[in-house]
Amino acid sequence: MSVTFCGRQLEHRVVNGSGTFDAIAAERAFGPALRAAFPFSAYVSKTITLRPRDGNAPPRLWETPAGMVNSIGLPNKGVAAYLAEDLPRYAMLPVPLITNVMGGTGEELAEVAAAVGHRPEIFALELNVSCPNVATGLDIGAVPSDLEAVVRRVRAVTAKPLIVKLTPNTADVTLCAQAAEAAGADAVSLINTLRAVPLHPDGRGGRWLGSGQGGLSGPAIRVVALAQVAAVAERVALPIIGMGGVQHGRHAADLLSAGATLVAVGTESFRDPRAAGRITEELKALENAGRARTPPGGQASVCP
Amino acid sequence: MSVTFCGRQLEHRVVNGSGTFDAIAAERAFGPALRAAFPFSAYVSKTITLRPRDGNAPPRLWETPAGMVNSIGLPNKGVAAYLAEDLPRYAMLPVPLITNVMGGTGEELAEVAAAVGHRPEIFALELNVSCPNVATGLDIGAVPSDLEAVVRRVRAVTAKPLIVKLTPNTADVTLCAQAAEAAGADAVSLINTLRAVPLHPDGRGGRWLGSGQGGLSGPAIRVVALAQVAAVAERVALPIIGMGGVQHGRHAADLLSAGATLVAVGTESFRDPRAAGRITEELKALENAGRARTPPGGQASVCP
Amino acid sequence: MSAPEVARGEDGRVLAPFGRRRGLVVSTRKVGAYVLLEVADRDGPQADPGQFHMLATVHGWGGGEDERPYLPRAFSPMGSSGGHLWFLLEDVGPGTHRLATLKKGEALWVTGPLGNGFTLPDAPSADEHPGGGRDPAFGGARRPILVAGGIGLPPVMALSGALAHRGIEATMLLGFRDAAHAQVAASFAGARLATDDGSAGHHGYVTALLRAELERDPHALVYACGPAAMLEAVRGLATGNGVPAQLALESGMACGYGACFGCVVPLTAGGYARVCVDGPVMAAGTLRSVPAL
Amino acid sequence: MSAPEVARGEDGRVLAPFGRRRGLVVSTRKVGAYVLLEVADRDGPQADPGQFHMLATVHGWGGGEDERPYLPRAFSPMGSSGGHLWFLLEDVGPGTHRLATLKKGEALWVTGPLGNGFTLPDAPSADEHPGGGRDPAFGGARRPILVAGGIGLPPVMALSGALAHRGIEATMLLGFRDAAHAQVAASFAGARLATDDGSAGHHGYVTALLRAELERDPHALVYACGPAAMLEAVRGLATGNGVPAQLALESGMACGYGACFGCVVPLTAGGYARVCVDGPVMAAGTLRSVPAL
Ligand SMILES: Cc1cc2nc3c(=O)[nH]c(=O)nc-3n(C[C@H](O)[C@H](O)[C@H](O)COP(=O)(O)OP(=O)(O)OC[C@H]3O[C@@H](n4cnc5c(N)ncnc54)[C@H](O)[C@@H]3O)c2cc1C
Ligand SMILES: Cc1cc2nc3c(=O)[nH]c(=O)nc-3n(C[C@H](O)[C@H](O)[C@H](O)COP(=O)(O)OP(=O)(O)OC[C@H]3O[C@@H](n4cnc5c(N)ncnc54)[C@H](O)[C@@H]3O)c2cc1C
Ligand SMILES: Cc1cc2nc3c(=O)[nH]c(=O)nc-3n(C[C@H](O)[C@H](O)[C@H](O)COP(=O)(O)O)c2cc1C
Ligand SMILES: Cc1cc2nc3c(=O)[nH]c(=O)nc-3n(C[C@H](O)[C@H](O)[C@H](O)COP(=O)(O)O)c2cc1C
Ligand code: FES
Ligand code: FES
Repeated sequence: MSVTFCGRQLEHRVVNGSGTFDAIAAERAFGPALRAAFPFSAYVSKTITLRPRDGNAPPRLWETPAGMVNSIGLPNKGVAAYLAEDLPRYAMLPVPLITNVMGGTGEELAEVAAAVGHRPEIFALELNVSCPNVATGLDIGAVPSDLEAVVRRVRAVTAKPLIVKLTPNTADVTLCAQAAEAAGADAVSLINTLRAVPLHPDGRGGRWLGSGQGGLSGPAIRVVALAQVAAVAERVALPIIGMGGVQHGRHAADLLSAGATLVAVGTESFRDPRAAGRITEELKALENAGRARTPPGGQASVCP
Repeated sequence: MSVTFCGRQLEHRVVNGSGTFDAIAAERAFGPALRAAFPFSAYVSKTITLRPRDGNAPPRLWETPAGMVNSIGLPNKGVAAYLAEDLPRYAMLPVPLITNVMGGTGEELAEVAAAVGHRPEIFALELNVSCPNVATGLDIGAVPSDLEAVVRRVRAVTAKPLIVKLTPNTADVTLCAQAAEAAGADAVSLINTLRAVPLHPDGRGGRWLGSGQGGLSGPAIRVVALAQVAAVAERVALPIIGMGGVQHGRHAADLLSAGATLVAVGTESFRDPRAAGRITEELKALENAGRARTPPGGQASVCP
Repeated sequence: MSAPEVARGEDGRVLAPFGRRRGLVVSTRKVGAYVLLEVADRDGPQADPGQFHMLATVHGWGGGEDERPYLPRAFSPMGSSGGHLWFLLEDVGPGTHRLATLKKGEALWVTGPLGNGFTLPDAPSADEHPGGGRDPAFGGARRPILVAGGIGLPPVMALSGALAHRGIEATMLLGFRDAAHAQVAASFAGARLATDDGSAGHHGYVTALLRAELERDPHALVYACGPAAMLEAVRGLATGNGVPAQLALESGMACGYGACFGCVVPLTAGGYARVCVDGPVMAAGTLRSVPAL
Repeated sequence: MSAPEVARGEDGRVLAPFGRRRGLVVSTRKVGAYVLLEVADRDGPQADPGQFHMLATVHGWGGGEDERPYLPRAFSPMGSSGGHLWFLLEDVGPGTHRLATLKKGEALWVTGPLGNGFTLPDAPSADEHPGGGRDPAFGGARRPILVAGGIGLPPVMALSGALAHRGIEATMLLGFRDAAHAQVAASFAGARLATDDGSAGHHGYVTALLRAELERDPHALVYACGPAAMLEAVRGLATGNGVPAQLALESGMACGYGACFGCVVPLTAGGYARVCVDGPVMAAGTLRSVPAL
């Protein structure tokens, strides 16, 4: 059941969505059991930026029918502290590390990418150009030409596999995927959260989230994820990390059928920290029973 | 609780979403009780086109967590039969009629609009430029300049209030709303369904819907609707018909707080044909209890 | 059979109250492979055989690991009297499962009766019904053959009661997967049985019984409900033999009253009809085919 | 008080098994305005006082008219022994309502124990805990004052048990809305009671009792759990009097184990801490304020 992704052999097809699993915090809660049963075949760390960020004012969470809205706002310690403090710990995880980075400008992004881009502990970079919580992240990713320019800048500073995490909040995601491909990306990942605004339950019309707006994730967006993954798979040859509302092996199998090479589990991990482990087992059972059409591993990979 | 919308006094703020309530069929099922307790303050008829359409091949429905995906494909008898057969019946409804029209090209759309645009039985036109089931509908609505051109053409052929139903499948819905405003629209309505692709439950990777893809509606998209309605309300002065996942008076009140003048009920009517009546009662109760911040009726109206 | 005070629409169908209403579970019982659900529905009118109701539980509809069901589900009562409805359920997915595990006293949402039912052979208004699917051939002295396959039984059961009530003799042909599913047919003394596995009655499909019947009596008329493949075979037999047939169709539905245009079947004349308002009972001749669900 | 074989992390907290596990409802009982839920959790380690579990029912979590709850909910056990956990619940929304109406034998998902609990006054490792919120001042011979407001009682109850077990005398101050809510405090013989409406004990807030206690004995230390406004008052009193205080916070949570960054509170030092991993017990001094939920 192993798979080749961007030149690297991974044990199975299930990774985590960036920002939905903090392996360091999880180790504080679960101890060595976490590493012993690490549920992801590669670990994607939470988005880091050039300078530290506190993140958004609370409340940051809203529960919605079959999903949730978050407005976390990319809190992180900045790239320097990431390299000094977190990287050594992530390097001890039993799986390859994918570092997710973002910047308010192409320049900033290239700077972050350059700083992490030569570290041997890191397998690949994922560019977050689609976070709906930060105005800059949103805008870059939604306009194909802007996206292409940004990806070119990052491509120039690192030889590592480059995954572009596309924004779902766009008219035609395939144009963005093509822009990423044209600029030299090695893979794309999607979908990020859908722009969403919950109001305060007190009925006075105010917004619930501290930052005003957030992003919708979870089962509610599963069919939207399938639509976008399928559309991108039809238009670009790059391998795809598909995500959005995956709760069961069946959902992972569907994303793979739609053209993904890997699947990421996000929100479901909040309901069960070991969810991705269960999903991987369910997916293997479906594959063994011939009830999953998984694409041949790595075939679509055009990585270095 | 009455409200002025585009110059017309409506009894309350709740209408139906186009294509989610067939008043003629409902009368076959429920008889005179339907008109006696007609739950909408204006009736929006299903999208009609110049020529008759059969609609998409079945299956046309998919149930998803807290929502549904439809791929109906705008079946309709064409504008001529609409005028001859349906209009007389709609004219007997106890509320004003809004006729929803669409066309594959601006020319076609203008032709349909011209054909219905002088009929006294019709209060207003709604332009569907956002239906994800028909390639043409999608494309026009997602590109502000295309949208503006189309709205201008329709504006030229009718003096009736013109409501533009925006597509949610776009990077920045406010640009589309502004385009509609610039072209002379009198109101906008949103959101239409989100592009979605369910796969067949047999696990062989095929698509479930006859047409391959459809649109997601229901509670799952409620916070997305709120985000888009709030964003549009901040940028354009036009009155807004807000919709997406409304199930309770509280949800209607939220859309009104976010800036809508009217609220439309769609999918919830499938679960209960009289849902909109209940929602209207709940909304009134909230207003009476001071637990709903409804905008002053018609204030934002710039209609003829 | 219908109480006289039932309101009917222009096309003759029993009208539904506008809006869903609360029903209460009076009893549930396993009958072989099926579940028999009795619902108190005081305010509902009595349905014609072949009409259906949209059902959903008030609590626990949706949710859990998969968040389905969300939409109501269609069911044809197999009988009704004195404000009670009897449904026969086959547990095939989340909606039927939830309904099949209801407990006495639990509440459910009921909308209906909906759709047009079977046109009875002697119904004086048979020729007048414009409600798609009615067949003017249904007025003569033809002998009705009732064919049910599996969970297609309920409307056929309701029809057989209505025919008996009018003193019309009919032939009943019932097909099931196996004896466990056939158990529900025990109450039909005169019915002829077929099972796919031969564990009860004729070994084979019920359509084999129908073929033999039609050979014996080409001047029959057919009423049928069952899986799509069975109905398609019935349609073929009826069309081939020039015998009128009324088929009670199934279809995935969202609304049940013509609002969503989701439940369509292709017509011989081209285009589609909505199973919920133009059916679920449709004349075999109007259908291009009975599509698999 | 914790069984010796419990695994602890580097920062001293009791570790949770990785992944949610199934618990079974052993009993439920109304206690005044609250519900007492007993859960068999055979595989779970015993929690430290102040730690919490994420709970969700296996069936019927989500769904119905509003499709919530979807995420699990946080609860601090008020006691645990022999593989059983006792939770005290206040029905304030869809999640607590579902849990409060569980029946004996129903299954629920349990993840935990999570977070860091209270640092006991004599805990030898008190100074070593790097897990945010621990306060080195908690090592001396200060007299513990335990303050609970309403549903803040469970962790305080667990703490009082642990203190008694170690022979440490403590003052208990309990505040409730009214007598119906205070009923649960009947088992605390030595506790002093306040109710907002004066229907039992002191008429007023429990923080008035605390103010008086701190005036009598400035060399105390405070443990508190309760509504945000109460904790904010406790924080003010403790900071003002130079008395160390450990506050068990509430926060809206999605995951409970540091994954989502959703449960944050603002820190005096700037930035935010996650209540679920850096709390829920935090030193009053580290908090800029206790934010209303
Ligand atoms: C007029 C009429 C009368 C009926 N009378 C009866 C009756 O008396 N007794 C009875 O037991 N049944 C009856 N049925 C059938 C009954 O309505 C269905 O069995 C029921 O709707 C199934 O729902 P479910 O949730 O249990 O299963 P579902 O999971 O909804 O499965 C039903 C079928 O839907 C498809 N499906 C699977 N997943 C999805 C999805 N996410 N979205 C959409 N489709 C999906 C699959 O093909 C599956 O086989 C009747 C149907 C009609 C139309
Ligand atoms: C560490 C810890 C320990 C706890 N221990 C206990 C305990 O022992 N006993 C106990 O009874 N409780 C305890 N709680 C509180 C308990 O977790 C909450 O009462 C529970 O989560 C409420 O869930 P609900 O679904 O019942 O209510 P909700 O509806 O979730 O209401 C809770 C609050 O959330 C907000 N809210 C409303 N709608 C939404 C929405 N859609 N999305 C997000 N927020 C919304 C509102 O402000 C509301 O007041 C504890 C909490 C924590 C953090
Ligand atoms: C609480 C939360 C935080 C997230 N943080 C990030 C992030 O830091 N960077 C990023 O690229 N995506 C982030 N995401 C998006 C997820 O990685 C994922 O794309 C999305 O949640 C859809 O998957 P899901 O439905 O399985 O959660 C976050 C999502 C959630 C719910
Ligand atoms: C079955 C179905 C058919 C629809 N048909 C149309 C249509 O013909 N024209 C149109 O403008 N919108 C159509 N819509 C979109 C709805 O009017 C509405 O914008 C959308 O469903 C969101 O609202 P809801 O979540 O309350 O359903 C349709 C939606 C559904 C579910
Ligand atoms: S089920 Fe909605 S139109 Fe038939
Ligand atoms: S609840 Fe998720 S980080 Fe605390």
